[in-house]
Amino acid sequence: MKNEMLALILAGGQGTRLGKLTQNIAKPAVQFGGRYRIIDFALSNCANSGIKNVGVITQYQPLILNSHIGNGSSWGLDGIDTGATILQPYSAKEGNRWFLGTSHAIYQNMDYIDSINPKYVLILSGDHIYKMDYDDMLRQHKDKHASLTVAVIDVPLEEASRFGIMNTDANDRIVEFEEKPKHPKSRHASMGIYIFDWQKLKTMLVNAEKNEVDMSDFGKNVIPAYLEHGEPVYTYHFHGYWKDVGTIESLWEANMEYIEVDNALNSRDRSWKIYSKNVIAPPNFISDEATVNDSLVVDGCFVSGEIEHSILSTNVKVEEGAVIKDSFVMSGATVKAGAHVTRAIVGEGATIGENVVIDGSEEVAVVGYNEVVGAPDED
Amino acid sequence: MKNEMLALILAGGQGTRLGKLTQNIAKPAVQFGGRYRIIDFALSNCANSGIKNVGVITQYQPLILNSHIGNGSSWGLDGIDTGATILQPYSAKEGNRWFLGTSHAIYQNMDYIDSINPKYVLILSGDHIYKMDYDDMLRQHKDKHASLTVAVIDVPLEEASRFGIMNTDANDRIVEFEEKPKHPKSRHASMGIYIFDWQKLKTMLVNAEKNEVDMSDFGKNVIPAYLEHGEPVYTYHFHGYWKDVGTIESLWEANMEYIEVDNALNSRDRSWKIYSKNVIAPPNFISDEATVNDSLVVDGCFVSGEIEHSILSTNVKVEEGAVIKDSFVMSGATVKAGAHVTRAIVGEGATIGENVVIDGSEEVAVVGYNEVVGAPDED
Amino acid sequence: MKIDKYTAILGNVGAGCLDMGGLTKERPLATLPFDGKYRLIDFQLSSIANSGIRSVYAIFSGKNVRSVFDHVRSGRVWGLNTLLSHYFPSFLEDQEDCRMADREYYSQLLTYLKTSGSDQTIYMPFDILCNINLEQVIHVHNASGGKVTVVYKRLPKTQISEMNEILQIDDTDTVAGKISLSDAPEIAPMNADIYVVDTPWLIEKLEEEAKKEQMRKICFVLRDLLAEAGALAFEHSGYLANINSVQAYYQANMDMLDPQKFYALFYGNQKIYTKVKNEEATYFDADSRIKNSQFASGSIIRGAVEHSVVGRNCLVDESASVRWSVVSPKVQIHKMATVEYAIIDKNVQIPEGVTLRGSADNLLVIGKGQEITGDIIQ
Amino acid sequence: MKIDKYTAILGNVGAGCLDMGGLTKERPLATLPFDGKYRLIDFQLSSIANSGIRSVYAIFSGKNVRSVFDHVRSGRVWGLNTLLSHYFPSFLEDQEDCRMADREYYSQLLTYLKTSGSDQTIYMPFDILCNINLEQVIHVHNASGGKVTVVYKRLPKTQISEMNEILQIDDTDTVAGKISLSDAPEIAPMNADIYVVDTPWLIEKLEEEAKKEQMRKICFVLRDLLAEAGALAFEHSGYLANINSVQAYYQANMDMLDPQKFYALFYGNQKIYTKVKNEEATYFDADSRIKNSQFASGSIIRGAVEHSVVGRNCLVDESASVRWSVVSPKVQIHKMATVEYAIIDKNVQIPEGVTLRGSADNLLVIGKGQEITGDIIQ
Repeated sequence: MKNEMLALILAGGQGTRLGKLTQNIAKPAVQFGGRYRIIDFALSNCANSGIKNVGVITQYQPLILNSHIGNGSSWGLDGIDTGATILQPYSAKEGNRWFLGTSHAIYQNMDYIDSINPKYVLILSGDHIYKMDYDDMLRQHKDKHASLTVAVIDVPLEEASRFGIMNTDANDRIVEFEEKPKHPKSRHASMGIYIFDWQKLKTMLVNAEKNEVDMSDFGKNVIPAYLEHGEPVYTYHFHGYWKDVGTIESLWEANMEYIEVDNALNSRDRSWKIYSKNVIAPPNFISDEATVNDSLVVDGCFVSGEIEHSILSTNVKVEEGAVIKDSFVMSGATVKAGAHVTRAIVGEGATIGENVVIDGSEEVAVVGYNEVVGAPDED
Repeated sequence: MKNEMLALILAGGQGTRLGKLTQNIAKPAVQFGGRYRIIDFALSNCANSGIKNVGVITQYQPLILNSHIGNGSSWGLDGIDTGATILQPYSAKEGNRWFLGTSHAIYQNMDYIDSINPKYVLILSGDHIYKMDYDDMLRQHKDKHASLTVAVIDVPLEEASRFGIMNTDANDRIVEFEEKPKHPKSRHASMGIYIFDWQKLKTMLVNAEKNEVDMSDFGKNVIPAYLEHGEPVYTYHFHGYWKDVGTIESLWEANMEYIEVDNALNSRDRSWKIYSKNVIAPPNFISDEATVNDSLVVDGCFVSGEIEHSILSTNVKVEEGAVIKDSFVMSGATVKAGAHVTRAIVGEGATIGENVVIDGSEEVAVVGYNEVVGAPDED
Repeated sequence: MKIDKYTAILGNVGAGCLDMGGLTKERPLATLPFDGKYRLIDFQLSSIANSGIRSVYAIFSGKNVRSVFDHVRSGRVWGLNTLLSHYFPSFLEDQEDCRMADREYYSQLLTYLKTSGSDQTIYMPFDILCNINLEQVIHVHNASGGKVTVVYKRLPKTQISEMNEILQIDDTDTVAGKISLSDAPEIAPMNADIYVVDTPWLIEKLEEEAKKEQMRKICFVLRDLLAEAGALAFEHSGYLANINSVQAYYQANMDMLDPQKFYALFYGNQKIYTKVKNEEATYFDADSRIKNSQFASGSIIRGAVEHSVVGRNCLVDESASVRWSVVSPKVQIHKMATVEYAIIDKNVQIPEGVTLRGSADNLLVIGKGQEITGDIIQ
Repeated sequence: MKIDKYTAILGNVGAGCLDMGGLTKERPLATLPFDGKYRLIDFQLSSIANSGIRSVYAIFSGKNVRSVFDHVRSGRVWGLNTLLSHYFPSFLEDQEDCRMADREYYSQLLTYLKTSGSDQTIYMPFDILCNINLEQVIHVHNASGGKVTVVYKRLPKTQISEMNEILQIDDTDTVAGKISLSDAPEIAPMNADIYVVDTPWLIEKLEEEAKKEQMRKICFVLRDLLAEAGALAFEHSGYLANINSVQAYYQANMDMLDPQKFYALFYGNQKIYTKVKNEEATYFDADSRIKNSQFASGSIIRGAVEHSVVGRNCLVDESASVRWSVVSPKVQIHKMATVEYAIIDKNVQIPEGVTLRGSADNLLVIGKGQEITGDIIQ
């Protein structure tokens, strides 16, 4: 049972709905909560669930993601028979292996998966904020003798038509899957988290390729095919905080929800820590002139302004008289004297010039990475 | 001077001239000398030269290469501000970034290089067997105020027309470059090892891209352009063992030359060790029936046959009555009772059946990876 | 397997009480070289690593910091230095009586156990050489529902010393009591001093021991509890050697020249990890003559080697001969020298033409770095 | 920089001789917490790592194995556990006279230096807190052609103790001799006991010392050689604190609340590395009132904090107040408690409503894990 279950994180998405924030970096590498990048949640869940091998499948602007993940040591994934592996496109004898869909990405990386030789594969997406015990999901998968288990969370019925909805029998067996149904029959929304028996999935993908059947997407092709074949497919019910941060609005909202010590995610629970690549910085420095209230401040910050209900990530500088409210400021950003930032996401390394006003009252304002807003430094 | 010089190893080649040996793995990942893969020589030279960052550029079947290199810890490249990074194709906002030539591969990875921010880049190919101090080459590069230094080795004049030949003035400045000249004017053959000032190279590549000038290959485009522009381009003379192992014949030859304790490469010199990813195996076991002469045997081997002037890599099994002569046997191969192997390269995990004869007297014989030759096991 | 469920404790049973002929003068038994490239502790740490246990507390004598640190360092080789693992070496003063412990011993041990938050504790001694699948023992232990499970091995009485104990095991694989060595059958079920214990119960028992005037080391406490607790007895069917004398140490090395025993120890489905060394392949010269021997990397063999284990980076020069011997790493045996029935510890230079000879019953032991100036025949 | 050219040695100068008010009771000076998330040794190890030195020999007292191992482990954080680096902690018996060494001290030290094969040796003491660019010192040393270079710092005499020495430096930046503390000017060039020495010469001098009946520790040997060897004196222009008393330790922490000194220590072009911890951001409650203070990660601040340094994972609960104090990691200050002019060591619980108060001249020191049951006003 060396590597009973291999986790595969689909981190390939360009995430166009995050606009400027994913122009040069992959969506799972976008910062969150002051100390994290979004993918840290999936990676930490894996580590805490006792998963020993994680493949991160990516093809869009992987530089930051690669240097963030490294060999996985930040998540304790550098032990023996253990590892985090970045899987990117490559060329093979029969041609180039680009990834054309979620399950196609798995197909293209079959050699890697077989080299780990797992009994089960856990499919995750790298862009959700949640804490989940995948080992518990595996236990249920085994108990039910399922060949596929789909994690679901109950959503309000009025929102259900935005999700893939799983209709189940009394025994949690999925009898029907409807993608974004107009008239949803249940509230069980797919979280895009799957446990497959690897040999069965592999056979299906290989046969589909051979017979030129489109099997490139889990939701569109693979799950319907499993149901059609009468495979034992079950839901696994997740109860807890879960947030898709695929839009500017939802990313901002999730950050704001994160500030409170007793947030719904239970972020300070030390028995299920979220790990990240350590950034070296001295303690944060709150100067004589500052006021900081209802806010999170990370190491390396130097704060002389007024901070209210905001997150300052590593190495943020806020000068005297600057006011930051209801905002998420990413690492290395500088907010100059007298600037006012409200309801905004400020990208890594951005500079908000003196007395500049960023007002996101209507719609969350976004300042891009390394963007300089307002008059250049007059020093 | 944290990262004065970044090394970039071009490990992308499919190496078609190695036939079966590169069918599923990249050429730099082919085994050598019992304990190594070819790329270990370039990586170890980097480590011994005090280079702290190495980018390995690859796009062909990278699975084994990736798991071999990992985070570079096998070469001590896992310290602070230090690292080995695998660079593979990816997609960006403006399209997919495939590598179309040696210098084009550098151009496509400009973001990575800039993130290290080196003053110099050292370009290496991953398929040569040699020991070289790149720090000494850098010292000369600086002393001569060169913008490009090309390492050369003197070859016999009659062989010079197989190489890129550098014609120099008395001061080692290159005045002319001829690719495979019919009538070579000098014996200075390029080893495909370059030191560039990064900013100058970057500017040239960016401008060429902008002006749609073909600048995709170092030998064909970049060096001629440097000479044309009157840039200070110098040779650096290397004296020592250097072998391109791009063909079956040369790979076999280099292995045979490696056996002797006092070989030309000076492989047992402890002040310039060649490092590799450690494979765990107990000591080799030479049984009562075996004779082993003039041969290298690596950990994990179990030998009951007759071995003469050969290399047995990790975990090779040779049964009673088998005879191996003038051959290079890669790791995990099994040679069954009574088999005769002469002048051959036996691929990883291959099985030579009982009493099978592999005779490479005419032309070096090759057994592919995991290939089973002869009757299947009768146990 | 989930994190933090298991903690392992490593320590000595016999070491310190036993005569190891100077082999443990400058190192603990734990770092004694074995089979040319290993140390004894590699086997315990590998068994632990292979079973996924990531919390290890190892007890050493206070004077052995250097040797232990050199070899184990942070435990990286065994995956013990990751963010989610804990490896803690405890260096404690030796007591006059090797079975006894002091207050500090219990204070540190109990602190570690309590903060580990583990459900089960695995104890392994350095004296016992084996490659055991601990997951299997833990599985059986959990199925039994008992407080403690002990591993035993049926061994010939000649391989058992007074420091060991023989178990009396009933039909239900339960420990019923002990038998004295003299009363034991020729092949006796020896307690291997490998235990799986429920941690809360263990803490309770250790706290009781810690209150006593005379405190014993943990393994002696566990031995006493076996019958009382109705411990489950688990038979180890694989290779196992009891390193309780120079002769036993030699024999264990010689055992490795028997392919069956060699494969049993090294080629279970569990790997044995050791400190990484980058050595060239062993070179066998055109004139070398080898019979039934083992060689670790880096060595150059020009002479004759028979029925011997030769460590990393050794030289056996032209016309030299090595027979029935255990040669540790970095030993140089120069031309025409002869070594027979000997254990040569690390870094020994054997000059040209010199003869070192023991006998099967009276092995010659040459200490680490010992200077050899002429023949030694004993 | 090529491999193996440099070796670093770390050790104490004053520690063991100085009164640190119980702060060094259970740990060496090297692992004393600083500025909320560091230990003193982080600064020496980081300076070494940043200059590319990959061979470190660190000398600790034999009773401090645990504290050192816990923090430094294999030196991974400082890049000292790679294949090409060497980190070796030496744990030695304390001598009665803290300046003296024993035979073991010299035997281990000389063995390390000789096998290092280094050209130059850098010595750094744990007592001196600074972030120094050693590459620059080495560069100047090499240019001078001398045998030894010493780093000094001009400090007010009040910050210099009897354990330190004042250098007499001539116009050519050469050490001409020493001045007694009483004769020294108000701002005196204090020997920082940071040395760059040619290794072969150092080995020679240490071998001479090792032959003496009464052997001194390496830094005292070096001090004596400075004038004789015509040592080059290198002035450190950055921040430097001399940790020779409780007051000095407190002051160094308070210095960090002066942005200029803070930036000088932490934001040179050299990073300070410390053991990795995964802590959440500091949370400042809606009612928190902060003035000129620093906070490490993981803390929750609901009360008032002024002119203080607060370590990792602390709690300052509602209506509690902390002023002019140094609070080490894992301290919990409960509701309405007051802390003033105090150094609170790790893991202290301060109950609701309790007042702990020292004064600027008479700081209150609460030891690691000390139980607080009521007000302490001194």
